[in-house]
Amino acid sequence: MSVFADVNYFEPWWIQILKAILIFAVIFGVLPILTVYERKLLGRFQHRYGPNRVGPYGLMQPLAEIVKFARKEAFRPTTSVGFLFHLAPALSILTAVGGLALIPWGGVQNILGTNVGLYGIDVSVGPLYVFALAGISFYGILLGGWASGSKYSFLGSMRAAAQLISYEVSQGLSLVGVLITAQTLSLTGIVNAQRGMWYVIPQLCGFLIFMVASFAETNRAPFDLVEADAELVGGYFTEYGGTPFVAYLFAEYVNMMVVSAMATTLFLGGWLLPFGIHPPGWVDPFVVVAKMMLFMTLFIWIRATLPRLRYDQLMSFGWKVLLPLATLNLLVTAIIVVA
Amino acid sequence: MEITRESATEFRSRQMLARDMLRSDLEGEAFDRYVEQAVMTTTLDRAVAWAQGNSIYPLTFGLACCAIEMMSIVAARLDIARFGFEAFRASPRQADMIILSGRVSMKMAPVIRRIYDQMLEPKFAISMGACCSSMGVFNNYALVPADKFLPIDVHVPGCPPRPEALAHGILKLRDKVQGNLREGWRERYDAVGTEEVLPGEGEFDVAPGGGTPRGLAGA
Amino acid sequence: MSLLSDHRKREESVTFSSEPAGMGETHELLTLNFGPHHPATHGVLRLLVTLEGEVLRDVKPIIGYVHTGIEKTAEDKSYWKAIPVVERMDYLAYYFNAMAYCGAVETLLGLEVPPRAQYLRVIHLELNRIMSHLVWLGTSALDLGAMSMFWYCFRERETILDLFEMSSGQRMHTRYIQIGGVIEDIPAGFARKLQAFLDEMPRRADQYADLLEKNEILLGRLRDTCPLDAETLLGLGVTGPLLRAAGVPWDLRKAQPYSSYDQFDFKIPVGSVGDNYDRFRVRHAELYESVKIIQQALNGLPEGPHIVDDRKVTLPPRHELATSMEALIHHFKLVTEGFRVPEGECYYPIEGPRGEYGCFVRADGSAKPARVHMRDPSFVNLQATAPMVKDAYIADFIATLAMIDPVLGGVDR
Amino acid sequence: MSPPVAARRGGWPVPDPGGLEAIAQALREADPDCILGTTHVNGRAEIQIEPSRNVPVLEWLRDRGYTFLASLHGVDYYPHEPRLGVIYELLDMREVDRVSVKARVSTDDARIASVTFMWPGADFQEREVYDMFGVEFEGHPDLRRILMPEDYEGFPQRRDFPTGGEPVLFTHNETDGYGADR
Repeated sequence: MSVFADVNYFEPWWIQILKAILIFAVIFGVLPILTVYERKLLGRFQHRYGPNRVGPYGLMQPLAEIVKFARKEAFRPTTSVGFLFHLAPALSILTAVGGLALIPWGGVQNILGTNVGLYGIDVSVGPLYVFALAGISFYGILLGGWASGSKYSFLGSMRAAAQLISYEVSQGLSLVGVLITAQTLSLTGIVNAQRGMWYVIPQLCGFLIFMVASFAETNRAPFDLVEADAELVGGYFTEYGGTPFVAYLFAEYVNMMVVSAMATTLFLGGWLLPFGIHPPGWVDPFVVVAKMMLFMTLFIWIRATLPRLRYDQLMSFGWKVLLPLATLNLLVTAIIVVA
Repeated sequence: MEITRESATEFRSRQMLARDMLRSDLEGEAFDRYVEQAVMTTTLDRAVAWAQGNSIYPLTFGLACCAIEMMSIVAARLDIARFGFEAFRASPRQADMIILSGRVSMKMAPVIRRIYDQMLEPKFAISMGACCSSMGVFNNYALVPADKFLPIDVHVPGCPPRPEALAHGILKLRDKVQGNLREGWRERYDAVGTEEVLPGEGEFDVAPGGGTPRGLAGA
Repeated sequence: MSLLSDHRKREESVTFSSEPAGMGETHELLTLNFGPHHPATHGVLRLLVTLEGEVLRDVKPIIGYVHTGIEKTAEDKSYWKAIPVVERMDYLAYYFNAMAYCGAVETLLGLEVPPRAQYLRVIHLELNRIMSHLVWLGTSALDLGAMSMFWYCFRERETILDLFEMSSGQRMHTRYIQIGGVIEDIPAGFARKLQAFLDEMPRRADQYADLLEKNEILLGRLRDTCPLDAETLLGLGVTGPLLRAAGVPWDLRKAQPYSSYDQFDFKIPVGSVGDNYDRFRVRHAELYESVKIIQQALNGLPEGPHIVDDRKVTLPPRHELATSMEALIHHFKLVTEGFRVPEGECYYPIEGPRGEYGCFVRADGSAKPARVHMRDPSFVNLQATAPMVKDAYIADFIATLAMIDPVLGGVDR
Repeated sequence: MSPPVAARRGGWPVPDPGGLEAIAQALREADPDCILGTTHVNGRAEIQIEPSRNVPVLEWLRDRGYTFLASLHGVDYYPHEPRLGVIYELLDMREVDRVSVKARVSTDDARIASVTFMWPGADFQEREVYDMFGVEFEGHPDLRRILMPEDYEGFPQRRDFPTGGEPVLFTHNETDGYGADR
């Protein structure tokens, strides 16, 4: 069995590289704008403007911050554990970026006589790949917290370990319903299977579980216990400053994007538009991005509104509510599909 | 706050170098070095300074009354986030600026020094309010002025200063970081480049309000 | 060297009373230093915390990090010049500090404050109470993770500070309350702006309630967390909203009315269980009651002088200085030496946003107080932290600390 | 000079002079040496007690209904002897009645029994009095400095302790003293 999904076209190797570079460049161009977007939107939620002085509309703000952090003093606490301290943020950002390869931005297009898929790769085990990367990325947090040699970081990483493991189970189970219905593990296949109806309608329960679990997986409010400012100062990245800190921040945002993209692909029909509208192929990526922005806005909205959960509430919610629900959802879907 | 200037000889040598360049007397390695120094580094340095000045993260650190007014600068009316100083970081590793907002007691001073040492370079300190600049009304056994144990970049006067004053102080710090510090009265009275020379022993015979102190006479 | 190591030795010798049951070799307690620099300690409180996993086994508050020696400094100033110094103790309740101090000195002098001054004091005291509660609400919501509340609360706080600035010229530490009355009558337009604020505030408070009290997460975090019964609280000397949340309707405004509080119709919000939710509700309900009091005071503001007409104690009006030699002498005397207060002692308690502010003043017959002591509620209430948060989660501990609402300037003075 | 209590608006109830005397008399009957005197002035009812008997007196008062220790603070009566005073502000919450108990100790033998076993809330306040005035509270569970650094010497709020402070640096004195060699 081939690892890659069955594709009925051949892509030259240089197109693969070109695509990788393009996706990487575009995402890392969009990321800073995303941070500005978050800050401005938060500002609007809070009756203020948000950044608007550095560059036009404050768009240069992230550039200034990246340069500033890059020029910060290189540093390692004396109590930290040697190379693990430096490895952890790299692990975090690399796994996050790895997830980007999976996002289907559009279907197969004929560009200059070559068939090109508008995605990094199309694996026959798409969701599993993403989960595997998410599983590894948690090591970035755990190691970072532990290797810092600080008690606050340690507590943060302990929380992260418990939280990520317990919510990954529900997240995975909530997807199985989709996979059963689509009867494929290829992400493009799943999108194509949604031509009749987006899975958000038949799999509403699964969608909600997936979203809640995604908030927990990305450590965003109200599940930001891992880095809870008020309790643990900065959580696992308390001791990180300069570039490694930016790496962690970016990893968080990339994770948000990957999760949004996954939700778009699995539940909102990827690049498909409703009501039988079939735009030309080059519009597809923009449709995906628009749907992702929807989720991003949701992320920010929730952050501006909800208070943080407590540790035991988080655990009991994950194990006592989400997991049974996800299992039930899976069973019901399975019965309906088989029957 | 001290304004550092390059010494006269250094300035002179740079002037000579520039003249040589214009006459195209500079050649080979010397020319490369000149270009590197004059164009590349300064542009890069200025870009970095621009970046550093525009994204100063303050430390979430409050001491007393001033801390409440410090909180007001992120509040809706005087949204400091507009300038990019919004992200108050709780961990000193990620913060660039410590605002000493309030009175510094003898018990607290070593702690503050330690927090400051934990911050990563480049780092800045603002002393907010009368208490930690000069101890204000509480000149007593319990307090220490911040200048004694921290290199303060900007003093913001007031008791407590209005949020506007603190914002002004932070913007002043930004100007300072970016290298285009406005020199206040020197600029206003066209006295840039002058130095304030303190009167030595026995020079107090010039009445403080009556005439120009000798140090300023050469302006 | 020896002194320092001795000190370190003693610090290390701090023992923790609780020994968790069933501790084997594999268990280890984690001692964590919360503060003095920590975002959730509302200042520079240091808490030595012993954790077993996420559960907090013991906590020891270590204070004194903003000890300013205000009481000593006040002994160096003449009576009326000590007011600004005293105001800086509890920096969120400056009117209350000034009121307690001025009340004590007025009692020693035997002054009767004119009714208009009393009403003006009440207006400003209650505005200050709302302001203090708003800061509390904003910061504790921030501690709970609901970040936007902070901005909403500070928006209303700015409106109140504008009013303060209008009546006294300063945002904080206004020095508005004077010995014998208030420094100035309210300016034209103040009543209109105040009325606009009073119309707005209850609506805003409703919005806060909508945002917070209808939120399942917040309710889950506040309900039944860290309760403490009234008896223990009374033994610990706790007053104010914390005590009222436990069901004791003790409020000095009702119990021993001062500054004509007996002429207003208001209720004392009282909780039932004494958990964090009750503490939250009591303070939130006080916002409405304070608005009601201000409304009544504004409507019934009596005519008359705003300060006692006693030239020996209060500065003569500005216009008299140009015409009256006597006024000039009084002015000179008051500004340079200050007035003398007959020998005696007084303890003047009032009800502040955090509990009983009691100012003890000892006069020795000179123009300077011989001892000024403020019984600050934050200082006393802080002792209730350990019994409250024992065996709670870290998150609950942070929430409880926010609900206790200690102001470290008041704790350390 | 002392004003009539009734004239004070917004005062709080205290035992009237007769009531105060009755309390003192009852205390004297229980222990003849414990009361040194009573004062009733400015609307303040105060009982001066013998410092060694503070616990029985306070216990008696607590049983009489003065159950709430509103405040505990120290005073320095320099130059009068005995110099230091420890004042207990007691409150009867049911009758709304306040009474102050004052025990004066000398600086040479500044010790008094702790009341933390009666009122746990006295813990911090006794530590503060110890910190600021040097009065030792016997039986206090953890009598250490509370506001000043632990290795601090002296008791800053005694009247003979200098206020202290730093010379403020102005331009005109920048060249002499501290800061000259910066």
